[in-house]
Amino acid sequence: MTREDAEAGSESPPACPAPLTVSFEGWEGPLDLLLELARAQKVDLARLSVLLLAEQYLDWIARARALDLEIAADYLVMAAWLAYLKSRLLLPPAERPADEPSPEAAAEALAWQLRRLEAMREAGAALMARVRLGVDVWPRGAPEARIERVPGGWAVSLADLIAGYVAARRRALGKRRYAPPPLDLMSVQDALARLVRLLRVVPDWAVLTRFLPPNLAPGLPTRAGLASMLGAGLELAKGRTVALRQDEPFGPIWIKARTEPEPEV
Amino acid sequence: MTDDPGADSAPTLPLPEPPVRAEWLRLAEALLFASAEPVAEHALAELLPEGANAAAVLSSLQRALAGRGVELVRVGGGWMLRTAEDLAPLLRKRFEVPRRLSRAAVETLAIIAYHQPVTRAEIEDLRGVALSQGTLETLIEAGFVEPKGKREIPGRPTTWGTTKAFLVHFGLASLKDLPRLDELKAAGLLTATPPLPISPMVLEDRHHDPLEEERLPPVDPEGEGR
Amino acid sequence: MTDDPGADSAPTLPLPEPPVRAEWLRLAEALLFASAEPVAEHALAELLPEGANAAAVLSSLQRALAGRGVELVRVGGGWMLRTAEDLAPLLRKRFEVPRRLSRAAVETLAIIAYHQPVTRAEIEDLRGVALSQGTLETLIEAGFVEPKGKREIPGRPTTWGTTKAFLVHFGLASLKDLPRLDELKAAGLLTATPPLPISPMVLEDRHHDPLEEERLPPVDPEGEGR
Repeated sequence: MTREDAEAGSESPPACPAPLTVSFEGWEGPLDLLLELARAQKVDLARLSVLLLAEQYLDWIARARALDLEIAADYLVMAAWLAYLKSRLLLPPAERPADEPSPEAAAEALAWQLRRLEAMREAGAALMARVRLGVDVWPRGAPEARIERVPGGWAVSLADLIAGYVAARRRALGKRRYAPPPLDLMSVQDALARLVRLLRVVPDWAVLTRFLPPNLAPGLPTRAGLASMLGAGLELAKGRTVALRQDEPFGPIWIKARTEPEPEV
Repeated sequence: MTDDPGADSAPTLPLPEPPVRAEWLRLAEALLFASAEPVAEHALAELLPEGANAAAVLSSLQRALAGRGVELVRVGGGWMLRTAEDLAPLLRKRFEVPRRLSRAAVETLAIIAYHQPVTRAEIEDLRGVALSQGTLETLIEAGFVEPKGKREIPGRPTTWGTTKAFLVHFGLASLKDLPRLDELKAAGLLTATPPLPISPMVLEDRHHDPLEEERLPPVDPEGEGR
Repeated sequence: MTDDPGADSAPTLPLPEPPVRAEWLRLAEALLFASAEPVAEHALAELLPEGANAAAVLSSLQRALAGRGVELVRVGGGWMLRTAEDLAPLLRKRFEVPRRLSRAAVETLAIIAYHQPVTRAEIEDLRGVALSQGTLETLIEAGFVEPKGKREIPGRPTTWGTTKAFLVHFGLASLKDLPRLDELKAAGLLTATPPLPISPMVLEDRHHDPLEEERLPPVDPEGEGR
């Protein structure tokens, strides 16, 4: 409620200052949000302005921050990367460091990822729009026999087996299924996976604690998360995929992905 | 026909009974085709437009199907389609009917595959319902499951595991090729561990929540038409 | 018809292909009718007398059923009878419709369908977000998705793909019939990895000296590769 429409009166519809309301409800991650913002540009995704998109995203994050919304780390990591990308894109080519790959290539890679996600979304919609069995058309309700021979003489597939396992365990777990996950302490393995995923979009040195998942309860869960993060960081440093540094005793620990060529196969 | 078509819909009008329209026949055919149970006349009538006579539609459909591969018969207070009597033996003779495992059996097999060696009590615990008589036996007969030894706890219950035939059937090189449990977990399963000791309440529960599939008689290829 | 009727059955005979006899149509109708799942052409061929062309019988039956309440369609690698599409509004009153899939589930299903076999990590990479609990589970339970094996990379993650039930549900003859498949392929949108890493790691690294020795030789256009 930062706008003048706060006092505009109750009968007039609230003026919407932006195409998107600031809320994290319903977004399936930063890419999802970016795609929605990209649509707001109302251009073919092939002609998307990534610079404009970066600005839209950063503006959106800024507004979310102003409203004191909790923002998940993934979103902030994306924001950091987009801010970096934006600064590179704004530099005239002549002033760019010579040894730096073009930010346009990175922008195109992002645009491509968005196109791919959009394509999958449209494909999903196209699938759901098909004439579907059990929804639009129905099969024989009282089949008399299975016609095809099944190897082994038993009509049961691995998919049946997995589905059976799922059904059995779901029933046994009963109502607890939708309970929030138990207060698990973050394992080094989890931390490792998270770090690897997030480091792909972090441009530069970042404090290790930024990679902790949001909503970690204070106390033991946070301390355990931090310890696992450090363990994961050390593990990655050992494998030379990241660099770690600490500027002073007890100071924050910084982490950064190292540039390594992809191994050739 | 025992019904008196048109008697209700137009008792006072001298007009002829409305003819059976092709559209109604189509609907009746589709409904009968997709229904798992015999369709009562009134069930068809509910879908037909006002004024259409369900009985007339059914007898018209019956006549239309005469001599075809499928026929319309009256069973147990309703109507159903089935393959023509003369073709049924041919169909059955040519194609052996693969046996199906009941859902309970599939679930039990899955539990054994993932948790082996596992005792009967543990299977019940993991499934959340009691194991009905015969489920384990079916799996043993099928050759999917075999005893693996005894658990060294009071009563020394038998533990069960999967056989080589199990691996062959599912095209697995080894049990390691089953999707891993942590991957299933990541798919949203096993998010909470159940209370492991079998509590009386868990056992009680099955009375309220019977598994229909444990009650269904096995598919009997000779049994239809009864 | 993509099939070549008669090519196998009578390659050398100059006689015209035998016409489709009413008896064969009956048999085909009964066979298809008895099954709730797609029937392969060869399954019908086994049942028909020597010299009868299963493909011709099937297409003849398909024509014969056009406009009826039940129609013959090609799905899941075989042929299957199902109710006519236009009757859906009426039949929905009688038959329960399954629950809608969530947006995440539809998106995940599409990714699995178009990118299979695909690992969980690859799905997450594509969507840019961790797969939430239950999404994959929902698809497994619906019978649309099944494990397809393991990817031979560290950790041997399970790969996922679609099932025959998926094809049947969506009325697809095969995976080649996925909507817009060719278009997406031509646009390069189905490649496993992006042509360029979005990763900014390639953009920076100014704090260290660039690690010359870690550069790949092929980067050098004058290199020994040519």
